[in-house]
Amino acid sequence: MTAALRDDFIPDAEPPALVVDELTTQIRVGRTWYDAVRGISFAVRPRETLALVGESGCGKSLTALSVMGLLPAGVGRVSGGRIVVDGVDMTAADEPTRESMRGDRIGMIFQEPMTSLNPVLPIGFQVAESLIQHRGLSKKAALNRARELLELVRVPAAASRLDAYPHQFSGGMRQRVMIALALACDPKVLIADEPTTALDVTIQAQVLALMADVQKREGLALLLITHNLGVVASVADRVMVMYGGDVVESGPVRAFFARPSHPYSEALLAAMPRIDGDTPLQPIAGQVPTLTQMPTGCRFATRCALRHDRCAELPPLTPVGDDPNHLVRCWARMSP
Amino acid sequence: MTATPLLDIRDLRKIYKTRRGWPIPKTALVRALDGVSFTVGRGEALGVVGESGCGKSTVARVALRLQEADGGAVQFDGTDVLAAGKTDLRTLRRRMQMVFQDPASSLDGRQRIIDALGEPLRVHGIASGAAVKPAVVRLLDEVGLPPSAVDRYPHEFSGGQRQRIGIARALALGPDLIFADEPVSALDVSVQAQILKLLETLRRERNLAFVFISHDLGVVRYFCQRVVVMYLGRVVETGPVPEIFVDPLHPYTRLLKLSSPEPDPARAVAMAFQEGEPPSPVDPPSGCHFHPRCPIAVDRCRTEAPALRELRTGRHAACHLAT
Amino acid sequence: MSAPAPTAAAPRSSAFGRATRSGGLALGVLIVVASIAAAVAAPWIAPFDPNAQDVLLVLSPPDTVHPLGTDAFGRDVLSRILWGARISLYVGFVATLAGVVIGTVIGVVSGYYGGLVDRLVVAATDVLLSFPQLIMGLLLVAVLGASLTNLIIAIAVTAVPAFIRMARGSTMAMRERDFVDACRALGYSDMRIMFLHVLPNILDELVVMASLWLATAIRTESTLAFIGLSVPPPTSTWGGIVREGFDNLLDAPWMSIFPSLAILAVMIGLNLIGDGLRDATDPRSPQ
Amino acid sequence: ESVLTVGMAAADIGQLDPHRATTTQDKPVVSWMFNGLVRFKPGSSSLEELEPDLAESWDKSADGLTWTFKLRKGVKFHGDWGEMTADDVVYSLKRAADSKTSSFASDYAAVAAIEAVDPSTVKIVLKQPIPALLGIVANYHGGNIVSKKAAEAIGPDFKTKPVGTGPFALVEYKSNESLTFVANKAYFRGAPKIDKIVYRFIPADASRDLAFTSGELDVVYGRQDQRWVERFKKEPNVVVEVVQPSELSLFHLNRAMKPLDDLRVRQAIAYAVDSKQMVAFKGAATALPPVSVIPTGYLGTDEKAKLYPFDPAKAKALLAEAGYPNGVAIKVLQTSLPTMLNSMQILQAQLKTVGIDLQMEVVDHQSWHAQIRKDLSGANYYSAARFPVADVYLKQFFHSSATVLKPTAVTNFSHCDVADKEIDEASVAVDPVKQKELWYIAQKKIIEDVCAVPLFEQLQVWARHTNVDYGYQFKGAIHLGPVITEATTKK
Amino acid sequence: MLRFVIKRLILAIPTLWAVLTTVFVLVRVVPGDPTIAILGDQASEGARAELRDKLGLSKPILAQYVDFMSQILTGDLGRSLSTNRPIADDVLAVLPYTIELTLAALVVGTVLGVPLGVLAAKNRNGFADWFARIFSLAGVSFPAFVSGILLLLVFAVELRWFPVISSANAADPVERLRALVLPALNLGLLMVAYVTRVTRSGMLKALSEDYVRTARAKGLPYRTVVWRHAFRNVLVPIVTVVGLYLGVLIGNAVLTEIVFNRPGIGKLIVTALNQRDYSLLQGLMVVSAFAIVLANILTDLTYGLVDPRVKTQ
Ligand SMILES: Nc1ncnc2c1ncn2[C@@H]1O[C@H](COP(=O)(O)OP(=O)(O)OP(=O)(O)O)[C@@H](O)[C@H]1O
Ligand SMILES: Nc1ncnc2c1ncn2[C@@H]1O[C@H](COP(=O)(O)OP(=O)(O)OP(=O)(O)O)[C@@H](O)[C@H]1O
Ligand SMILES: [Mg+2]
Ligand SMILES: [Mg+2]
Repeated sequence: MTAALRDDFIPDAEPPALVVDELTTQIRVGRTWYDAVRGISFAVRPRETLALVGESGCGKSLTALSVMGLLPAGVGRVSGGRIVVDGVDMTAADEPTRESMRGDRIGMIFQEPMTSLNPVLPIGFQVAESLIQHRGLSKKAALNRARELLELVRVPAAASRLDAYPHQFSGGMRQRVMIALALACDPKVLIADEPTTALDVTIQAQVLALMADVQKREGLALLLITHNLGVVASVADRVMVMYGGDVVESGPVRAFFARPSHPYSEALLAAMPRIDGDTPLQPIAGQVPTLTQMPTGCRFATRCALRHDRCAELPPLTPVGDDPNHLVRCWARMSP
Repeated sequence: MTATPLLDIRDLRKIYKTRRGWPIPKTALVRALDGVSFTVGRGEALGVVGESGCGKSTVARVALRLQEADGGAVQFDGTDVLAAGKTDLRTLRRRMQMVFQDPASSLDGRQRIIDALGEPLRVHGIASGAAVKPAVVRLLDEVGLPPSAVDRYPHEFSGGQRQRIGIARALALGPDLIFADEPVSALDVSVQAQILKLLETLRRERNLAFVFISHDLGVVRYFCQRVVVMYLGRVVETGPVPEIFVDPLHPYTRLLKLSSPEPDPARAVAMAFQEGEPPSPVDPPSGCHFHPRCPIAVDRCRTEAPALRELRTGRHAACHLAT
Repeated sequence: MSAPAPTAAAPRSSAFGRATRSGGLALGVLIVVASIAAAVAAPWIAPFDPNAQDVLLVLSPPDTVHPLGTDAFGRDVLSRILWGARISLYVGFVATLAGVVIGTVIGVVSGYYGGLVDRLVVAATDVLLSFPQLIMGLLLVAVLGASLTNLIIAIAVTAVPAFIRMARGSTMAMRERDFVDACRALGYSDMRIMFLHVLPNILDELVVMASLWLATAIRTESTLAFIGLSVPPPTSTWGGIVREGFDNLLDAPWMSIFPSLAILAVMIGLNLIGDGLRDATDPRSPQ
Repeated sequence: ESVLTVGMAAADIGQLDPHRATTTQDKPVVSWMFNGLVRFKPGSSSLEELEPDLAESWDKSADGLTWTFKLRKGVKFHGDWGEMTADDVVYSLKRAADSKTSSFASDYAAVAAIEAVDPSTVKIVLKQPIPALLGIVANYHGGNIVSKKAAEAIGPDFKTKPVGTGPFALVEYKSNESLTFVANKAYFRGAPKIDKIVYRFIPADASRDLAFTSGELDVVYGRQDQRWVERFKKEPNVVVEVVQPSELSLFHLNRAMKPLDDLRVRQAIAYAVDSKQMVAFKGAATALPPVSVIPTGYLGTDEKAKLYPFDPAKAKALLAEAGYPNGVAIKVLQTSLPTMLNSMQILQAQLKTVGIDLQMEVVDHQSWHAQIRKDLSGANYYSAARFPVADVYLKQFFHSSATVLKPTAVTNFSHCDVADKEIDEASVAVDPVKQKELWYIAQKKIIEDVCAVPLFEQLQVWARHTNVDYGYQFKGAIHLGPVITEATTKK
Repeated sequence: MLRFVIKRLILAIPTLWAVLTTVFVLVRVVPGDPTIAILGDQASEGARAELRDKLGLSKPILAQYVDFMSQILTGDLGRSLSTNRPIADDVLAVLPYTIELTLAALVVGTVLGVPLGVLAAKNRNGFADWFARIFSLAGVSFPAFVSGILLLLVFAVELRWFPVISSANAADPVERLRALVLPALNLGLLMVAYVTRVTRSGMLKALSEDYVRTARAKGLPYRTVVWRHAFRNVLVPIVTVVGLYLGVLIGNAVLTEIVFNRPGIGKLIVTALNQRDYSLLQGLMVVSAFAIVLANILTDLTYGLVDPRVKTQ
């Protein structure tokens, strides 16, 4: 079949909860539509965490929003490919169907814990809302379940805090509420778009630990978007690196960190200061090209030390060495 | 550490009054700084780390007199900053500068770069008329921006470039000390590395001292020679890099280290769920502020605030139990 | 050290781009510019002398010669509306400008310094706002007498507290922004910071509000005219025409309706500009 | 219950105390509540048609100085204020003659004494004979008889709680809204057929018209305007009545101020005014050309006075002669009241054609009243009706004692003093013919000196639905509105 | 809550004092005095001077001010110069009309403006947006006296649904309500445009907020997202505008009161000004300034209801 299923590495053949196949997402600038995400494919199985990493603006959030069907109307559109969530083809579905999927079988956590909760509605109700919507629960029953969910994400004194408002919560707590909210209807797929970027490290650790815990317990397929490779190393099973709308490398976490193969992945790792280890910093020269000025071939070519003529053509994703699960998109790093 | 520090902050206190509540607002006191002391030597980069809201920015703002202190002393190269009059302050400001966290909001969006960088030169009489432009171009060059940047507006630059402009502006007056308030936390990893390298070069070439505020231990470890760890308005540990991270003395420093993920699955931090919320500065816990989250807290911690003690040479910690 | 070139600015001047794309702003500007042009050109384009009375034509309904009819003195309503635009727009612009300038200066200073100055300013605006606006205008015109200048003063005075409030609020919000602190850290004087840095940054919001106030000012003139206090006759103003029309509303409705429509057109124009500018200055607005 | 609703063009009542009531909105209602010793025949404004009211009969002594009135018996005041006696009449007339309590004190300047001979006889002694004594004891202005007991007991509140003997009594005053009157069942001419009158203040013309059209008003004060009259004449079931007396609009020229201190400039204005055109603007149905500097129909008006003809060429010539070949500007204060402002605009346009620029400073009505009395206006448009005797008009507008700024000032804005002698002599003249002659001379002098330029006269306009019958022919309204009597009916 | 109101009222005293003083000074600077209104235009200068003495208007201005202030301090608004009636009576007689009209207009303005604003925001730059904006502006462009007559012409004279004179049958509650409709509509139109604008821009902002995306991610229908999530957040600016308009409406009611012939504070103020009835004017200004102070307090209290962030610490 497609690339999506080839990078399968988990032995027990549970079918993936989320399959993205050759997804292309376009953004309108002026009157022209540009490819902001260019034919990316991946699959996430239950209990599995796939980390999507990359520099700001490389299309991570657009991928997530495409999956959710929440691209800004008139500005963004899915122009090709297929998205299958828990067996339902989201790209082919109509808006009511997608509405019924969202919050029910697929949930999402956003980056900004401070602004992603509605400031004028009580926490309890915000968590309960999707239960009322999708499960037809009464408000009372839904609130009861909301309390359980808040307990699950370890909000202290959950019962008495159902009536509290977001501003009464700290950033970390709000992010935990967001998790509870996304989990309300026991979704199969959870997308977390930079869930901890805005948080302190100690709180980040708290939230990540919680997510991992819940994920394993509920058997969720987790798509974790981040640009922090430390986080990836700590919580992900597999990693996918994006650059300029392309997947440039993907593979199991250990393999990736052991042998980062795309020049961009390498550069990323080298640019990260570490607490221990005194490796000198290696900044990546230049910038991500803007959407309107993307090179046609390899999009990293403009900043790449290994650049050569062939880079004017987009390289295919090919296995690194003999590991069929570790793929890289680079002419220079292709196995001969 | 030099014998006469460039900057000497002693027992600095700052209390914010906030009025909140409905319908009758009540005044709450936020003890943003509760007796903070540290020194910075010439050409030294001192890291200040700590949780959001612990008072890191306030230190900088008070030391620069952007806000008035409620107690304590700030000596800059022998001058009492807090007592300085208008003219003294002007001279002081030429020597102490600040780089802000958010490069977008720290630049006036309606000023071209030539004006943003030329204005301080003109105001302080460093350059005027035709001399301004070459001076600006020199500054830009120093931070690695081309001369063509002078006629652009801030929004026409990327985040990293904007931060370079912010740095250039801080450099314009030729300071001896720069407070860098989370200068890279809004930036991407790759850009962050560029800026760090730039700052590092400047520090060495100009013998600039830095108070480098951050919450990213990796960054601090890379850039700084010494570190001050703050928790809720107090200094809980100080010490030189890398010892302080290799062998943290205070439990909070330890927690910080534990929570900082390393890009290496082999040494993946145990993302164990830490109970406890960062406490509110309006109503800080009694005794050691950290005790509600401290795994080793004893009764004494709840009642008695620990003093900062020198435990090893050059290393201080405020913990009853640290040895 | 890497020296990346600045990115060739992506969609340039995006605020302008956002504003022009909706079409509203352009249309608004068109309407307002057309009104101003009509006012300026009144001496050449008005078909009749606006003050020429004709006893035979009293209150004659619209026809081909007088497309908008005539008034109780047999004067051509179209000509009077064209000439009236000069005064009405002038009054609106000048009063709004005066209100904006005074209100903004006070508001910026008050918001920037805070403290006692601020509290006094807030108290003063409270007092001004405690006067019902129309009554305030009425009293002022009664005190000062009805003339073009006094009319402008009366309208401006009602605008001042509104702009003080808004400029003060925006300034306080600006003070939270790092760039103001950056300016202070660079040792700039307060005056420089207030008027060279804070003011330009709150200007767009002020312009939006001013465009709306302008509409209100034009309408206020008509209200004051109702109470009989506008520019003395025979000078025509929109408010004055509506007012005279009101006396004959049942016999000659056109006299009130056409100038009202002129007010409506300018209001729409100004509101479109206001909305357009608002959209343009809101970076989060889609498209 | 038959309720008559009357709509008035005013925001509120002025004064209900009959000795203070002077405004258009006050006068009609005073006539419903009060009686005089004699009365104007309902529907008439002529002094020639006075008839007995509270007095049954009267005599005058041969020298014309002593008048004796025999009062009607059994006349009751409204409410519980008892029977009307000679005491009340004496009290009332004295009250009317006292400037502290009355606005018409000057009308009684010639009165030497007022006495009660017995409870039903009153004697009035004069210092000198006056032509229209009956006029000042008629049911108009100071002649209205109030209850002594009530006036003394109620004190300053009397102006909102008036007590009279008329067919209707005031029961409710809602400020800015309405007055409500109920029938005085004990009225001496018989119980009124109307049970209640609601007198509504509706200042906005259009609203008042609409309320009348929709039937919410039975009687309405009309606009003195041709189009108004025509519009309502066309409506079914509506009767429009245009009645005397007229208000004369005068343009008083300030002789004490440049450039109007120059007779030639004043004459130029007189020549420049085209009264015919003014009347045409106002409409022939309600406006008349002026006959003199006092209104037509008054006792002593020279109906054939020689006014300046409309002659713009002459006006220009005079201006040039006076040293203003390029025209001249006159600054005038002007009230913002629309009707007055409108007339002024016509005048402004007329004067403009000969090069006189009338620069108006429009102020609100009270400011205007105050400022013109401080001699601040170069010229002054004023429109008024007065007690229909030449004497009153002449004295208030053209006698030097009435000149503004003097303590005795009334409304002489022009500083006119050319006819003082004639006016004074006329007021004490015993011989009516001689008196009339003096008045004519006075008018001639005033016209010649151009103290004021008469512009036009305007009649009162009222409309009623046909189901309302006043009980008389409504031809004249000395009270500026219809007198609602015991005979008035509404079907 | 009560404490809050009391505290705010105490804080408003300086404002009221300043308003009073300003009025006191202003009306004495305005040319003219009440004597002509009281005595009529035939009164002689001497008679007027006498009356001025009697009314205390010839005293030195400072003495008048002291008299006036000491009277106000005793809580007595005094008596009208022209009618000699207690001012409190006059005010109380018209106050219900003013309150009734203002509140009804507020409701009209809100009920028309809010949905128009939401509609406009939902269909940004679409037909509905244009319609909502232009319709709402039409309400403000026609001066109140013109729109009032047009309303009367259509609804009272032609259709006969409502009476022309609003105060005609004040005793009957149904009639009273019927008489309120047109004036309230006329006055309310004044604020529709502004409410629409504020709602529209507030909604546009709210709809682009992160929490709206969160709500959509929950799979809520768009209607629910708009009204429950976005609109709720726009309530604060709407309340601000509505509160502001409480004051504006009190000041602008006068034209509507004149056209519909309703009694009210506004009309009374104009009459008092026209008659130079200083004491009545002062009394009325106290009342109307006080009403605006109350409106501000009410607005602040309402914030607590619509925005939980205000309410809790
Ligand atoms: N609403 C939008 N309008 C215009 N361009 C957009 C919009 N949203 C995204 N883009 C563009 O699409 C590209 C990818 O954006 P996306 O948000 O997916 O990046 P990201 O990888 O999530 O970045 P970050 O780490 O900053 O969140 C960027 O170039 C961005 O400028
Ligand atoms: N102007 C102010 N008024 C009231 N409280 C303030 C003010 N500025 C800061 N605070 C409070 O003082 C405390 C310290 O703030 P500060 O900004 O110094 O923290 P920080 O360590 O810089 O945090 P962050 O990492 O989030 O920037 C916080 O609790 C903050 O809420
Ligand atoms: Mg993103
Ligand atoms: Mg900070």
